[in-house]
Amino acid sequence: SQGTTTDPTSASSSSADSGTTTEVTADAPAPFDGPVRIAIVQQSGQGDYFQQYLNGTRQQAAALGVELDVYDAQGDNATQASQLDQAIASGVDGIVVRHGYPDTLCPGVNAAIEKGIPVVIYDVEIQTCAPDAVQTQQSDADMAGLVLDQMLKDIGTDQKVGYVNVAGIAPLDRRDVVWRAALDTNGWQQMFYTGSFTNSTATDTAPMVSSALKSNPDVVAIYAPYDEFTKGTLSALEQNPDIASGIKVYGADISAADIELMTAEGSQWVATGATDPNAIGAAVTRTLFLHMAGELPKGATVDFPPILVTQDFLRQNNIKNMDDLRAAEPALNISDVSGADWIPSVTF
Amino acid sequence: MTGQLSETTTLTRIQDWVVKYGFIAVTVGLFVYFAITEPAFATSSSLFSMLKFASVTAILGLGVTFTMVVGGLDLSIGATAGLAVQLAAMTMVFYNLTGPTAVVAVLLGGLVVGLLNALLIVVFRIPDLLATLGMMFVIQGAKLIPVDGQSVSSGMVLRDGSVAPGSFTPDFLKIDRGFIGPVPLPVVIMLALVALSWFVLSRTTWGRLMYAVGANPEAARLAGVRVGFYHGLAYVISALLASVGGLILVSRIGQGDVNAGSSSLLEAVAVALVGTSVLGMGKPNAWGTLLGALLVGIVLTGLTMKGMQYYHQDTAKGLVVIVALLFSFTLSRKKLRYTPAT
Amino acid sequence: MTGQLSETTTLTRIQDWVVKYGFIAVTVGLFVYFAITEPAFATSSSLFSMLKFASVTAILGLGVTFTMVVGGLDLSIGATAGLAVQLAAMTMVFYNLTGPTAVVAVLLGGLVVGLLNALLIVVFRIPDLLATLGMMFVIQGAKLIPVDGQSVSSGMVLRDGSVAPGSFTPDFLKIDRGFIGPVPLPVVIMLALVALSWFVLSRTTWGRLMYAVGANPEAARLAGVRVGFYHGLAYVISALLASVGGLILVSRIGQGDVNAGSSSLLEAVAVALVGTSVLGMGKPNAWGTLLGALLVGIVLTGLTMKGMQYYHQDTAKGLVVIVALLFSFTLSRKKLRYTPAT
Amino acid sequence: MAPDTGDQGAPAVNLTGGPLACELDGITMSFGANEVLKGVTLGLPVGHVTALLGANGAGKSTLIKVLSGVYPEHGGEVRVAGTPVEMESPLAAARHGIQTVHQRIDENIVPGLTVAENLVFEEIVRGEVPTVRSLRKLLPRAREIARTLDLDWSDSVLTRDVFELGIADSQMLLLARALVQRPKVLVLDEPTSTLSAGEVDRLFALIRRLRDDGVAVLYVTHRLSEVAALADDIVVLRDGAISAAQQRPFDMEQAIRSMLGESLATHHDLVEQRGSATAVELRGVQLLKRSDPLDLDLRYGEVTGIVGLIGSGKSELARGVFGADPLRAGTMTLDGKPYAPRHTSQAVGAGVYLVPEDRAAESMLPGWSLTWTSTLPFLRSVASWGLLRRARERATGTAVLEDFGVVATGPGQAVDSLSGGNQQKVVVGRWMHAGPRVLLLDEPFRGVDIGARGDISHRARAQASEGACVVVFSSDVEEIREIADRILVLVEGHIKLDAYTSEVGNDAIVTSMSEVA
Ligand SMILES: Nc1ncnc2c1ncn2[C@@H]1O[C@H](COP(=O)(O)OP(=O)(O)OP(=O)(O)O)[C@@H](O)[C@H]1O
Ligand SMILES: Nc1ncnc2c1ncn2[C@@H]1O[C@H](COP(=O)(O)OP(=O)(O)OP(=O)(O)O)[C@@H](O)[C@H]1O
Ligand SMILES: [Mg+2]
Ligand SMILES: [Mg+2]
Repeated sequence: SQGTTTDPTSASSSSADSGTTTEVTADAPAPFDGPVRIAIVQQSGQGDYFQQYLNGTRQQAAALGVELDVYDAQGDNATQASQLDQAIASGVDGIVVRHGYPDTLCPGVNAAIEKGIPVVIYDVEIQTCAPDAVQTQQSDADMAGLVLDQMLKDIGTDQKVGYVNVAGIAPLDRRDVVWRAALDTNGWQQMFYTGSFTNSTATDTAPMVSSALKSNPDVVAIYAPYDEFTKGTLSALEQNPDIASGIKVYGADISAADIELMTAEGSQWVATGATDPNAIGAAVTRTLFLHMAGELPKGATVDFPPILVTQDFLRQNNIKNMDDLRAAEPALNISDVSGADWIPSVTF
Repeated sequence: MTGQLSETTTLTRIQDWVVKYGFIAVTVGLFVYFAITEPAFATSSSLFSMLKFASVTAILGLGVTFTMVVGGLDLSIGATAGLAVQLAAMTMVFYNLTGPTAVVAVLLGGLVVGLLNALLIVVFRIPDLLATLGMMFVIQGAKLIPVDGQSVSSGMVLRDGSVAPGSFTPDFLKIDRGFIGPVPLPVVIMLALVALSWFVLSRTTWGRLMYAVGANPEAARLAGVRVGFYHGLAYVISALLASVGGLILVSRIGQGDVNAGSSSLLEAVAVALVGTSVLGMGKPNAWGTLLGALLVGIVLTGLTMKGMQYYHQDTAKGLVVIVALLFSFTLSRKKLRYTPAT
Repeated sequence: MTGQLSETTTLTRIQDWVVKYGFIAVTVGLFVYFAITEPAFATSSSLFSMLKFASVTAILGLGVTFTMVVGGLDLSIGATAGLAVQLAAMTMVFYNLTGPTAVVAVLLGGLVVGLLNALLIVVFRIPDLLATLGMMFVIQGAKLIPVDGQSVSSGMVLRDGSVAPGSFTPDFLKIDRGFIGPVPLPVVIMLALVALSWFVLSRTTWGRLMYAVGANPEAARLAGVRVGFYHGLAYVISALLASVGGLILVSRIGQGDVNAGSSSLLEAVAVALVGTSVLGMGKPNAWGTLLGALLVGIVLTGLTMKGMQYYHQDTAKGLVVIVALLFSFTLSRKKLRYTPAT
Repeated sequence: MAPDTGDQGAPAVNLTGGPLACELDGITMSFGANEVLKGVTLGLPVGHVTALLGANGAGKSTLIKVLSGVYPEHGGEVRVAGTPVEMESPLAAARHGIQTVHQRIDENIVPGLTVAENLVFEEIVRGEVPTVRSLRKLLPRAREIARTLDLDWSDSVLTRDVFELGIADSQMLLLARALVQRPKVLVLDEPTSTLSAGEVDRLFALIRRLRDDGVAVLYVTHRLSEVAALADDIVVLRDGAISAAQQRPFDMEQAIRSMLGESLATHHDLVEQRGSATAVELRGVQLLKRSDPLDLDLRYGEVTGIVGLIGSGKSELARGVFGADPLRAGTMTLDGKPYAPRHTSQAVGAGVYLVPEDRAAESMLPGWSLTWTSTLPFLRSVASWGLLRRARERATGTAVLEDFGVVATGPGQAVDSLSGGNQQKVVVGRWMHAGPRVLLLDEPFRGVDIGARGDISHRARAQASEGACVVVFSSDVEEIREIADRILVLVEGHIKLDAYTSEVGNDAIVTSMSEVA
């Protein structure tokens, strides 16, 4: 009896953004005719992006009346491997694996598939070693590409630029590839490369960017392809108003907090590449449902396209939060991705 | 009169000098080196931003210092600072209250944490390290419950579907972004707190009694000292200082941040421990803690300006700590006695 | 001259029982509760995966235990485990060497860290906490230098533009993924190391002398114990254990990971500290550390199965630690004496 | 201070002319600028007990630590059986057959290990015990060692944490451990200061037996009666140099003069004072777990001495009145008003002060100066509005230092670097300086030289005559007689005898002390 109206209280006890569900027009196939339990095994749940992602997952699971176990490794890859084992051992009917290292997760994913548990992967490059898992991802290359194209449009070629990133984190590494290519083709000169990925990334990144700025006050733009880095960078700019006033910042990701920062008076964050983590969380869950019901073959691939969000766009449409943004940019919702007539799709 | 008089030869005099001033000399030396090689380093804006950067570490380090004085060690300060971040953001964003109200809420939160620590340690007799370690985990998790693990920011959608009514007030944001004259407010706060801590610790009966409790609690008790009170007091002070650190952090970030604070713990401990060795004191003290924070700030700022990779930060931090300690402990001819107990 | 026997009233007998077995009772009670309410909990595969999960914490906790026995505390274990992860990955991926070579490289790396810690503490007389804290920062940074801060994975592009020639060998991956009969290899390793540590600590003269060095270094010295040797030995053992933990970690991750290990520090310390209170021992011991790790494992697994939010993990962990400590310290009638020094 | 030129002249290296087990030649030692030993030359003859006397801080313990390899960085030479040896470590000393029982018990006991392990500790250290050995297998050896001093400790005591032993039992343990090694040279640094008569007798019997077997014994004590009973020779150390040496028959007067200098304050004969007003009244107080209730009045204007064997409950009584530990049962009044201190601060506030028995653990704050130690209980009086006044503090420190003639470089010296007797003077002095109503002194003469002992007892009596209620707790009848106006004998938490000193003889006291309750 999945309803059709907004029902924030029953959807989840812990939602920030509550969704609307579409109407179902068919009865659910097996195994959804009985009680179903699925698990999400995520590398990290900390931070807004992941919380919203999980929120989407929860609401989509609840919309179909499916029980959801959440395994969160708090950023520890070894723990994630253990938790994947635990999820398999706990006898769930389907598993979403979100982020992590392919080599870490591969054995567990294959073990699950061998035991007959369907697995959907999000953002782990695991095709070669676990070909039977369903692959989903947001396109980091597209995300970086969209923003860097905008940056090129804004500042032109042959400029001095700064870069805030760290190596060793898969999606950031993928964005890094695009950045390096852009440096070459656009003739940009990277004046500094700094960043700190810790438990409080934004706070710890700020002083480093601040110092880097002092020795390189002549950069015209900074690319910080992760919103915690972007926040840290903004905070560093704020501390150096004398040298930093003209610098444009290009970031990644979007959240209510990010919108606030981008639209703030005098904000230097001019563009970001965005997906709606809520929508992606829900879409990945729908993908799992389809796969479990046999409507999506093993080894299938599903991509979630990002959009470009600029400061001008936000200001022109007077966008204050994610709801406003979704209203102005329905493409964020991707509610048609992995939809079916028996799945009440959650849109936000 | 043959014997080996400890002749105060030139050598031992140099040694004593190094123990006493070596640490300061290294700090000054590094400062001068960076100032000469990186012209941007010694500009006043660069210096103030470095001081601003060091302020949170220094303030949390002061909290650690107080608990080290009573022979303990507060491992919950990082989490307490994080709690402060959360509380401030919630007060202003969720409940749309004023900046001063947020400050009061944060300090009350700190007080509660401090009292809980004191309860566990003094009344329930759980050793300091263990009690505060447990509290650290509890706070880290508990602070996320009311916000469902999300960072609080204005305009966010609440559980009941409504949009959060408030936002960070300009006066609150002044805590980090304000100035007194040319000096950033957090730097003023840091210096004031260091001076106050120094004053309390070395010029008042409270401070003396706290040192007594740390030096030998049984002897202090038999001298009529209310050991439990002073022991607990140190944890309350520590939690309050951590809350002040958290206030600066949250005003710097300008929104809630679920992760703020936690990375400060080990750094604050390092700074306070390094501080024990400044001026050959051999006991935890406020100025030493400040100097430790400054040294770390100088090294990180300087090396970042010199374009080092981000992962050299940790190496540099560690080496600085170790070199500072070599001066104080290895060269020292008197036995330094500070031992933080359980 | 036998001193007076304490009266054993029913109440004090219950109290003593609680102090001695309360911790174990809580562990067993929680286990039974989860087994009944969550049918999937008590399946053998679920239990083995829980044990596997606890193994790294337990092994690092053993390292902490050794250093606590000599009156110190090794804060560098997390970083050392991370170094092991890096070394193993580099040996196999960069240099295309065999799994056994990687194991040797990792253990050598651990040995070097242990000896450096021992050098700083014993020869340079830097207090344990400070020396290992400094080392922690140094290792954390230094291990990233040869890999430019990147996580090592097969097929990655090296500095000179070539592709890394090697990959993790199947025999190496067996460290975490292998079995002996139905029992996962890391669980076997954990149990073996716990048993060995227990044996060394409480059945050999080495262990006894380490306890002596921790309890009263001056007395040990006056009795002719080579205090420095045993003090240093504990740090070498600790670093080696951390390396073994790192081996399991890296074989579990299946590639290099720049962040591996660092989050284990506080957990390992918590587990070892909690272990001191098991069976009313009042001193660091190997079985207690194992039990501590198991309790944390049970709580986290059980609560996850019950569908709690991730941030409740920390709260649960903290509460478990505190409750365990309440049993041991608050109720205990004998004064527990363990105080890890600087 | 004028250098002592006692009529013995340059100290003899060898008093007996017999073979020497061990010789110290021109030993020097200093701590920082403090030159503690200034060329000590001394021989220990085989089969002799040499008593080493000296005031607090004379350097006795330091000399012993040189001999036992604790301070390898000394000057001068140590010879064993005529051959020069390097005493580079305690282990080296043990290898040369030198066994030492050091003065500070807490520096020699290893808490966390069992009683048995502590007994066998030296053998564990030397690797004489197989590496792998369970506690059970150590027990027979531990029992054997305990039997050297007739300690019939049951297995349950032997497997207990040594921390649970009292201070006296710990001392016996250390003695047994050293004696069982059959050393060639046995060095004992104030071994009896925590023991009572029975144990001392047993120890002495054993020392005599060892001496007759040819062991050279160096014995440090402040109790002259022990010297008379045990020693063959006396050597006096003064300001880091040997100032006198004697053979039997001893001239004790002379020895004391060489210890303390000619300017020895003449011994005051005790003028008995009798108090009248009751200060503290105890009713139905139960001291030990199974003792009967006790009623007791402690009066102003007199010194009450409470004497009893180890474990008779003296410390329990003192700590109970001070509020350091709660009383098991019973009530107290102070000046007729109900008095139930739940915390020591209430006692201090009421003018009830305690000098606890275990100086190192209960009075010393590591690294604290004489001034800070003196003012700790009375910080409010040297502060205004919580602000410490340094001048006032220093004045208090200096007053304590001068009143008692503490040997120190100044009020800024760390108390724990003073010798034991001077530490005790500081601790007693800080309370007396504040003018106590009730002053409880638990074993105040432990490790204190005769000069200081005279000072402390003189000052305590002066306090009483000014109207204070002074109570001294000791297990030594001689000591108590020297200081107390009124003597109480405590046996198993019960008062067996209560009389004025002049009315009761030594024998009566000793008899009642050993009575069974
Ligand atoms: N570790 C040390 N550091 C500095 N000074 C010391 C140390 N040990 C002893 N001293 C000083 O050396 C002198 C001699 O001390 P020692 O303990 O040898 O005296 P003692 O003759 O044994 O006295 P007592 O009868 O009180 O035991 C004292 O002045 C003391 O302050
Ligand atoms: N640390 C301890 N643990 C267990 N029992 C103790 C301890 N200290 C003292 N006792 C016991 O308490 C009782 C009273 O001891 P108390 O110290 O009051 O005796 P005392 O007459 O002062 O003897 P002492 O000369 O040893 O100080 C004795 O039976 C003693 O064995
Ligand atoms: Mg002495
Ligand atoms: Mg006593």
